[in-house]
Amino acid sequence: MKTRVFVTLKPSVFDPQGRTIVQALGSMGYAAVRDVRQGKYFELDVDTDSEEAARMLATEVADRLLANPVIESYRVEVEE
Amino acid sequence: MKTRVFVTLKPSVFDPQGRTIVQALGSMGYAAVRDVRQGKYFELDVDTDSEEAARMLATEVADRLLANPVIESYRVEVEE
Amino acid sequence: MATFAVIEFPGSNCDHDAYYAVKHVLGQRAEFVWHKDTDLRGADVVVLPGGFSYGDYLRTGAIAKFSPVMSQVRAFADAGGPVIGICNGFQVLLEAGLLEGALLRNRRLKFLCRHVHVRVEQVDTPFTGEAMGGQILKLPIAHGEGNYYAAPETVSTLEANHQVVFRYCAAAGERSDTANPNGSINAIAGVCNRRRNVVGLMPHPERACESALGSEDGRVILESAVAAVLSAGVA
Amino acid sequence: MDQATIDSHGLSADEYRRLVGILRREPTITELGIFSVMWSEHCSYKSSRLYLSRLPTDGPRVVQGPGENAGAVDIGEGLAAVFKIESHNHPSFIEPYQGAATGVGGIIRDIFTMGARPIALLNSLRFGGLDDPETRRLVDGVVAGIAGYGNSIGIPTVGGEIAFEPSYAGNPLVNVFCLGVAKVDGLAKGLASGAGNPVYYVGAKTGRDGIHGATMASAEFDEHSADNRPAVQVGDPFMEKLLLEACLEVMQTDALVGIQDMGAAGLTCSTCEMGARGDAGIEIDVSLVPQRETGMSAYEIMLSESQERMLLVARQGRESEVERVFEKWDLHAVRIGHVTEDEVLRVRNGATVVAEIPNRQLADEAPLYDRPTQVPGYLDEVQQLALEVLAAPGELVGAWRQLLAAPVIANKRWVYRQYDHMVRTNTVVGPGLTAGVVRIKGTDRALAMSVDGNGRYTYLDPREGARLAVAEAARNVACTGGEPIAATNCLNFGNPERPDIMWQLAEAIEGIGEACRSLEIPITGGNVSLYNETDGEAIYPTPVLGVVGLIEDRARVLTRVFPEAGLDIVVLGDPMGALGGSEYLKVSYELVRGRPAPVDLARERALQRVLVAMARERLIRSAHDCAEGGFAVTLAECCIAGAGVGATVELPPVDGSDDRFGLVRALFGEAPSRVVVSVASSERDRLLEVARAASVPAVVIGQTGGERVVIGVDGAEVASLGLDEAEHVWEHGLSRHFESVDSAA
Ligand SMILES: Nc1ncnc2c1ncn2[C@@H]1O[C@H](COP(=O)(O)OP(=O)(O)O)[C@@H](O)[C@H]1O
Ligand SMILES: [Mg+2]
Repeated sequence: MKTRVFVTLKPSVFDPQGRTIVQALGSMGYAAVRDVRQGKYFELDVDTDSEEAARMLATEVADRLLANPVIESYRVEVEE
Repeated sequence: MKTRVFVTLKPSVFDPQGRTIVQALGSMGYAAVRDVRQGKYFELDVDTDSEEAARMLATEVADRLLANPVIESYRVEVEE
Repeated sequence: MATFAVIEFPGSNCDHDAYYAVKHVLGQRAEFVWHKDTDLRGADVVVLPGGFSYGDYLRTGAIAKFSPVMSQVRAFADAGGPVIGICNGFQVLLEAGLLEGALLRNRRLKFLCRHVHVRVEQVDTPFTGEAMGGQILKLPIAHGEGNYYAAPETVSTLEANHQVVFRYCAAAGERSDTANPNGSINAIAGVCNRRRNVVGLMPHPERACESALGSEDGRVILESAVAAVLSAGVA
Repeated sequence: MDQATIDSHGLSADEYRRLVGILRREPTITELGIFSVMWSEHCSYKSSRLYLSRLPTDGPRVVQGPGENAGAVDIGEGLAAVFKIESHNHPSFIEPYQGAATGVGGIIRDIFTMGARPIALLNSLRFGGLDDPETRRLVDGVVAGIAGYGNSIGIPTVGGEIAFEPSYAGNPLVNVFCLGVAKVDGLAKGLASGAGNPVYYVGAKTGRDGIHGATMASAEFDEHSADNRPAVQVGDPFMEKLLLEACLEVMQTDALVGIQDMGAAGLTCSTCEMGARGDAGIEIDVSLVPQRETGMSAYEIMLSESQERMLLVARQGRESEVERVFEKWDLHAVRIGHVTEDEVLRVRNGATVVAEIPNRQLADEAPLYDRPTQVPGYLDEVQQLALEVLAAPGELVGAWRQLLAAPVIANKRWVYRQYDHMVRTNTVVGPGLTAGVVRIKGTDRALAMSVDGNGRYTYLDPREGARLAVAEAARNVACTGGEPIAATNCLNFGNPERPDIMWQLAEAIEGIGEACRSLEIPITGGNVSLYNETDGEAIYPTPVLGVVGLIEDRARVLTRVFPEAGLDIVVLGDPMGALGGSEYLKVSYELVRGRPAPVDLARERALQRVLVAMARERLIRSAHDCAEGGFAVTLAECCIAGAGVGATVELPPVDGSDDRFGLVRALFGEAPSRVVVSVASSERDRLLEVARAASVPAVVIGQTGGERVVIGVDGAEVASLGLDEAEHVWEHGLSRHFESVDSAA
């Protein structure tokens, strides 16, 4: 089952990559982009047919490995 | 308006990070995770009220800056 | 003589440098410990060296923290043994929760290799005991993710408890934005735990142990550990 | 086999006939693919072999000349330096980060395949003008890619060069050099022998990436290449680090017969070359090859250029030893075949034989072309330099400043601070100070290394430009006190099927040969990159020379920096420069014209020997070669690169003082065989004596000290720059084009 995990920096944490992108966009003429935050995105292929099981496993994996709780938060989605 | 851009390596492109994560998960006992692909995730705050305009802008920005078309593809979502 | 265990993770690449500095420059005993080992070989001091453990894939230090040897390192630290994490080793200690905080991408997003100056802020750790308070050290850095971050409350606590051990500074010791190479909060280059026996820092003392390489200022960090071990042995 | 299929494999009618002659039948599609990559320009050197065979490759120190994965020379104490240079030009244009990264990965594999521990990297880069944002994007990506791979694997980048000329805009050059150290009697070989011995595959899985990469590197770009983007190979430095450590560990056992990396032409090249070198055959079953994608055909598996893969032949009965080492590093060595007696490369896919090729013919009987040559039409015109038609030269100080700020001369810190240049704790002289120097732990020795090549000179005079490149690389090494002992080269040229390009190539190789013979520096390997053109416009012909020098006592290493005030400054060699092809003409008049000042190889040799001798005897305190920008730039560089010690010098009277360009020539003219050294006053007379004995001209021109760089000619001050100002313009000339890497100075 395909599962997706989004990892983003917590709002309080400064995101140097996002800032650099906003600056670059500004100089390219995209001033309408007020803010950018960069995160990570994972597609997991989980060996199960149960949506519930896939979600639980992905959540555990995100919690233990994919995200660092000091700076990041995460969200899990299971593909229907 | 909040817009999200997902950038992933094209399926044919090798993802060493994903491979290393799968191996690490395997040795942590998560053998049920058969495959992982790592991508990038961007949250854009676009100065417009029109969903259509936000999508167009984000798509342009993804195309020109956020994704490397040689090896990556992208997808845009606008938050309802 | 003190015995240093140098932990080798897959992708460590300063393991031999640490080993060489300990054994051939300081004349102490050095032992490599493979990350799958569960025995620290009688170590008095544990070194987590620099490099790119697991390629630094996912996040620096994120995968290495699950290595079997880390439970030994944790037990060693819990028993009060001196542990130092250098660069990637610092990142591993943070990921493993042995130290507080995290390391973000450098402010300018680029890898940066150069000499910097740091001020020794605390001399009551096993790695700074032989230094003078406020001493300025010229040490190399070589990292892409050395931008130290912790939540504001954590930073306040670290400062209040005198857990900031090294801070980036200009050659004469003053703090300034331009002397902070990577954007670290409060110009923090290295911290210790509450108990003060676990120290992590981004600069590479093992690369600064011989004048032929441009600086000998890193020796005091390793020599402090030797002195700490010897005096503990005598006590 | 239908014509369209044959054409799509880039084989000419003659080549196809030759192939059928070897097989004595029509090829299978897999065989056609195998021949096409093995006979591509990249793998077979079919256009250049004839000329390359004339290069000097012998010398008392040569342990391994061209032919193996890298050359090797004896550096004493039972050790050998193993080194080579490689290009990754086309892939870096398509995807700068990954192209450059995988270039680094490839050359590192060539070195550890030889059983050597890689200890240093250099790179030589060429791009279009920095005003173009596209160029900046390429530079940014290439530098980050080199850094990303080299830093991760933990091999320091200790030097290199970078230059910008419009001719490289659509075809940048990325040449990477790697050097390793091995025991002379522990060198590994890329051969298969002993029928029945198992053949192992280890490393990354095989994907469809890079299929036809080898043929891509041999076909010029056109406007369509941007669209039909070939698959890009992604580098995995972590995998390579594991392979490096595991392979070096396996080589400690004697369970290994031979080993070779899978570079260009992947499994095809490694199986056939190992068999051919060992007078044996190899039989493999592609269905056993670890695959990253499903449904791969034998053709795809044989031609894939997936990175970070090695092929090994082990001794029968010792399999478990080999397998155990790889397991330790979380790698799985997979047995995919065995060595045979019959000198045939036999490829099976399960039970079906899909290719059966006599491997000696495949490897050694590749086509060889003596392509027609013709003097290029442009040459006569550009070699003319009529100074009298130029506007009068501007103020000297202004030109001096401009030159210090020219990207090719300016501080390269923006580049090299992105490279870990200190890891392994051997770097005695890092980037920024002419040649890089690394010590050899466990000995007093050190190795100096430099890569050099001036495309402008070679464009204006291919043979002379190549001679100058050899001389400069060797001189840079000699300036550290290193005795030049061997060289490698990377030949970056356009389409050899064009007679004018072929002439450039032939001339350049002759020039390299002349210089190496005369300087007694053998060539132990190299790489040829042809078809460097965009829309029919070729790059400047660009031979890049990598020279390695031996320093017996590393405590005697020199840099270019004036270490203190009160030293005498001496010019060794011929004091006058020339303006042909100079940076001055480019910067002040936007002209690329004239002929570069030729090198007198006998004088050059004497100069280099005397430098090495003076360093050994601790006669001199610093040494710096006069390169781009001439004497004035060199002098300023000696002052500003270090702690900041000024200098006041006075040059002898200029010939033809009525000539409007006389002073310009004295200050900014370029010429080989010229080195600025500093010496303690107490040693000055001895230095002059040593120089005289060696018949090397030596002129005392002034003293170090003060806060300015002051140049006088014949009793009158002609130009003077404050150290701060000189440093400032030099500092920002390159970095101002980029986001700063670093806030601190
Ligand atoms: N691409 C590069 N990578 C690493 N170091 C570089 C690079 N380009 C230039 N450098 C370093 O900058 C210094 C100056 O280069 P250059 O001006 O070409 O010197 P020189 O004229 O002495 O050959 C050298 O020490 C060189 O090693
Ligand atoms: Mg140069």
